[in-house]
Amino acid sequence: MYTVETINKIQDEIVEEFSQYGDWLEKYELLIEYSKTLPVISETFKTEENLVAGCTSKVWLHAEVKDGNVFYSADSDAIITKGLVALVSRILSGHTPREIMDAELYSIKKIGLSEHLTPNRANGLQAMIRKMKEYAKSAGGND
Amino acid sequence: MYTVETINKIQDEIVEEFSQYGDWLEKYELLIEYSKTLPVISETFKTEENLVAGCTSKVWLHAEVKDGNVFYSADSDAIITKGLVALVSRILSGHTPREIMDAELYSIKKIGLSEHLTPNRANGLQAMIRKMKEYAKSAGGND
Amino acid sequence: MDKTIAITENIQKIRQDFPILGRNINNHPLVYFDNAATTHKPRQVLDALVHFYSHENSNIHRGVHTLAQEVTGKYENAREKIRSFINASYSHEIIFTKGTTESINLAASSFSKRFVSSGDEIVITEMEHHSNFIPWQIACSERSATLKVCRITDSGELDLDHFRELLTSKVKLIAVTHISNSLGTVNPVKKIIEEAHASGIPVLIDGAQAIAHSRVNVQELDCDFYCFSGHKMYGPTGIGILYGKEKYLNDMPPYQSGGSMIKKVTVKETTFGDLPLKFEAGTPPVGDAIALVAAVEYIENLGFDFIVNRENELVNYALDKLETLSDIKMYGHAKHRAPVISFLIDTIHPYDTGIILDKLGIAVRTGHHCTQPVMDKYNIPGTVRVSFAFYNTIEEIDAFIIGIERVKKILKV
Amino acid sequence: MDKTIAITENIQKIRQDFPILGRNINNHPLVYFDNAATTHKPRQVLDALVHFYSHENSNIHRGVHTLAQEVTGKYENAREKIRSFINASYSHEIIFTKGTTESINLAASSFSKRFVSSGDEIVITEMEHHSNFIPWQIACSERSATLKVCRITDSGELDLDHFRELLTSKVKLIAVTHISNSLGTVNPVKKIIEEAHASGIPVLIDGAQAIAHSRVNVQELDCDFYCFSGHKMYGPTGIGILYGKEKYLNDMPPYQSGGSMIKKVTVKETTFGDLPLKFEAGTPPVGDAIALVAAVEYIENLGFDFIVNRENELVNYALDKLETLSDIKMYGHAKHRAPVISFLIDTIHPYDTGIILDKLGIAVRTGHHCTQPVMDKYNIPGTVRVSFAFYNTIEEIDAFIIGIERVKKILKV
Ligand SMILES: Cc1ncc(COP(=O)(O)O)c(C=O)c1O
Ligand SMILES: Cc1ncc(COP(=O)(O)O)c(C=O)c1O
Repeated sequence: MYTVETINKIQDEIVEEFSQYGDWLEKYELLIEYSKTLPVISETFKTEENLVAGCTSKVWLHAEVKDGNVFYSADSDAIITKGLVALVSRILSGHTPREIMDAELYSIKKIGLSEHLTPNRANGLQAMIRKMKEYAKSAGGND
Repeated sequence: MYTVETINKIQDEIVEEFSQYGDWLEKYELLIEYSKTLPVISETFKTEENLVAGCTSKVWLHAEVKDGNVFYSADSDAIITKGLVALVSRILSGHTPREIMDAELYSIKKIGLSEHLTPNRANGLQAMIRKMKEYAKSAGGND
Repeated sequence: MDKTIAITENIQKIRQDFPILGRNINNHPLVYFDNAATTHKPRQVLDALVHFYSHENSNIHRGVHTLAQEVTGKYENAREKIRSFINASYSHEIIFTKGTTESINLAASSFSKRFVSSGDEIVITEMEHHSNFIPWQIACSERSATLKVCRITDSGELDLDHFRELLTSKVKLIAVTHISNSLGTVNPVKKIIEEAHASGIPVLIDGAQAIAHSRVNVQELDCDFYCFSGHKMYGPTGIGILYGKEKYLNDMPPYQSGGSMIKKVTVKETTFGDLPLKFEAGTPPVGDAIALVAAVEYIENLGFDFIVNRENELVNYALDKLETLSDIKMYGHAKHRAPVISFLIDTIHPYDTGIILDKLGIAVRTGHHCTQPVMDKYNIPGTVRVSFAFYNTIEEIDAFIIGIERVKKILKV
Repeated sequence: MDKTIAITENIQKIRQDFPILGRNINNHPLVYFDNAATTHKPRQVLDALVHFYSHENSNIHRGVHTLAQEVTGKYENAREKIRSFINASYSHEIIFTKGTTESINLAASSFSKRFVSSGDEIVITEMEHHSNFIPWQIACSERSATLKVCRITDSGELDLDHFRELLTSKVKLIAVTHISNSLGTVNPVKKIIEEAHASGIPVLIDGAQAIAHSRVNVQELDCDFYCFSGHKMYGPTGIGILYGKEKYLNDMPPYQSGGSMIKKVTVKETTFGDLPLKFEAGTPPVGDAIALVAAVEYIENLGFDFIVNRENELVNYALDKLETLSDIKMYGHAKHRAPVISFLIDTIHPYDTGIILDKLGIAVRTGHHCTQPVMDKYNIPGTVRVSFAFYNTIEEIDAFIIGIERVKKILKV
């Protein structure tokens, strides 16, 4: 239970951070700032397999396990998409497979980016999250 | 000119005849009477070729030339359709190919059966008339 | 007595939802008994259409702007609504087509390309609508396979003994209608599917006549494909459904190709997208798909308990009344029947009957009903067919019976 | 000055016919620049739809009752209306489909079954929409024929020298778009058809983008096939047209099969009906066909003189304005162009531009526009595309230009 709280603690911090900005413009500017913090996937991992299906823009996603925790690296050719993946990666990266699989990403709605969560959204945020959880699962979340 | 008037004279008689009946019911009863006056096509002419396409009911149509005039015989498995073909046959039969080709069947509208003239009408009255005129044409209307 | 009044009032209220039912035809109030050809549309469906086009209209998929996102969502919700309506396992098993005919053509072409080869057989039945007949005839001739046709009995039911004889190891698929549109027979499709599956054969059900008249549950039936049209279930024209089990749809090649259904297109090669889009090339009938949701909701609001009861009441009343008339010959005497009655009056051609009834404002269908092999079996040119929907009334049936008497009188039987 | 005011007032009046144009998106008035994906529908079209379903609704063909007769008549009138709209010789050369994609699939499948054999070639171009690309790719692979792709120049025009090189005796058909949906190029189709015919090769024109923006005269063009969609010409979704010359349509086998398109069906053999029904199996999208008439009338009432002038004015104004901005790279510089502009801002991904513009209420299309080979040619992931209709305004373009500036600022170019 404690561990999921850690993920939630990060989420709460992010919600707090975004809450200081009123309109969409500032939120998107913050999202763009986020995009710069994304651990960038190495070129060798930019494979067809690591592409997230269902995005209008390209999103490559890679996961590595260190000391039992999953760390993500990613990239996108669209900056807003990159900001979104950076946001989710900041929330999930560094946690155990189990924690990641159990995580509920309530923060995205609270931030005011829920529009990106609809399954038909061309940025495929849902697909990204699904792929991140799949990585976690195959990294040992089946215990 | 005189000959076409003959066809039209028959038409005028028919219009006169029908005008004595007010409602559709009586008109249809008269149409059914007409069906009984149709010179019936001999069984040997009830071929695929002599079928009029575009009728829900079957209509066989045959033409013979005697002394330069065209005579029709026909049959249908539906009695109203048979009445219609009898009506048209009474108008056109016995005239020269040229007269038949030039004939304008204004009487059908005047009688109050114009609904049957729409091209989508399943009884194919238009198709019957077309076929009768085609017979006339091939019987020597090309002069 | 009170109950009858309540039902009558209820029906009057329902009829108000269908503006066309107020029309006069040839100076008589319209009696519409051609529901098996197409049903009328309630206001709710028209409202949905108008609302879509006047407030939401956009093309779907891949658009990032709000309208495109909204409409894509609504279109996918429509798919989900249909999934739940027929209880499919996944919404990607629901393919939008333009109607039953296209659904069957898609299945026949695509299934047979993948699963049917020379020497194989496909089984259909003698009572199939041309739309569930010719596509298989063509598929068989293209794949050098053989089409086998299961006979029907004199009462218009499937000859199940013959059916069982046909179930050989050569058979790759069975295509059979849920309800016969010309005889009213309700086929024992669950049993047929069970027996077919016992021989490892998948089954396609033509549900065009069934979908609006009883609850269809594709998982319970365990059918492999199920096809139906929007316009026969109180929805608009131009929309239909192919339900297919994922395992078959996944393996089948695309049918039409074009926008929206691809992964990657190069001059050398094209790779196709996943279900369901693989089978939905081009701009789909978005407006009609969305309006179909309103039709489903309308049906669900009435409920199948009501619909089935009501339509049984109508068909039984009509059968009883017709029986009191002389010179009526019925075609189709299945024990389990839908609200569809086919008959002839003595030797009167169905066309003549149809014309006279129309003069009295009564719309019936006449002809072979796109089931020529059935007419050939009975050696008749066609029948007069009346088919009911819940909005029809006992009074309309009475008017129809009087109409039949007049036909007989006019045509001197 | 007075003239400008008159035009402005006129446009304001026209806009009232399109209720959706009054919508707010993200607290901004909607600026709809995605007309190449689908156009909006005037009230007149919705009224026609509602009138049909609430007063006339019936299935068509072979029904003898009044409703069936009326609707069959209206449906055939719709065919005649389309014939006269594109000046075809006969109304039976007009086939109703569900859209351009189906029209092309029908033609590709049916034409190639009849006229294309092993070793033959079909020519398309690098700028084709996937809907005029993949069907030919598939047809060629099924017939062991070869697909040849005519190159485009850097300015996004057809490379006519290459085109001429491709015109060998092996070529059985040329399929080319009238207007490119991603580059805005208007192709010299009349010239192409002339040269193709000189070599005895028939030509199919994909008119999806052209039909609403200039008068199309198929006899003058002398094209052998012409395809378009209702939803891109102010009509409903779910309806499209395949025009084909009688001589080809007559010889081509049916595409889909089922009800309404047969002469005689027996278990042994099926014979097919005549044009146009041969190609219209099943219940067609009757309501949409009838509503399409209202769309044609709407266009005719405005007149193509007005439409062409107006849309030229809009596109020229937008091009001028975009030119004043730095960091804009245009794709497609054809001399003769449609009201479609594709561009990128510096290295900004089209998706990012689309998202920000949408926040400002501006609907543009982003991505490959179902023309991946074009994007591959320019080596870009896609473009931002704005496309105009006569109901767009100069003020909307101004708002769009301001929007572009904001995109640049937000995304720090
Ligand atoms: C049993 C059956 N199958 C198929 C069809 C074809 O449906 P549609 O014309 O909507 O494609 C019909 C409709 O007449 C039918 O009754
Ligand atoms: C040039 C072109 N061809 C074909 C199509 C396909 O049209 P539809 O999706 O209506 O079938 C389109 C529409 O995007 C187009 O722009």
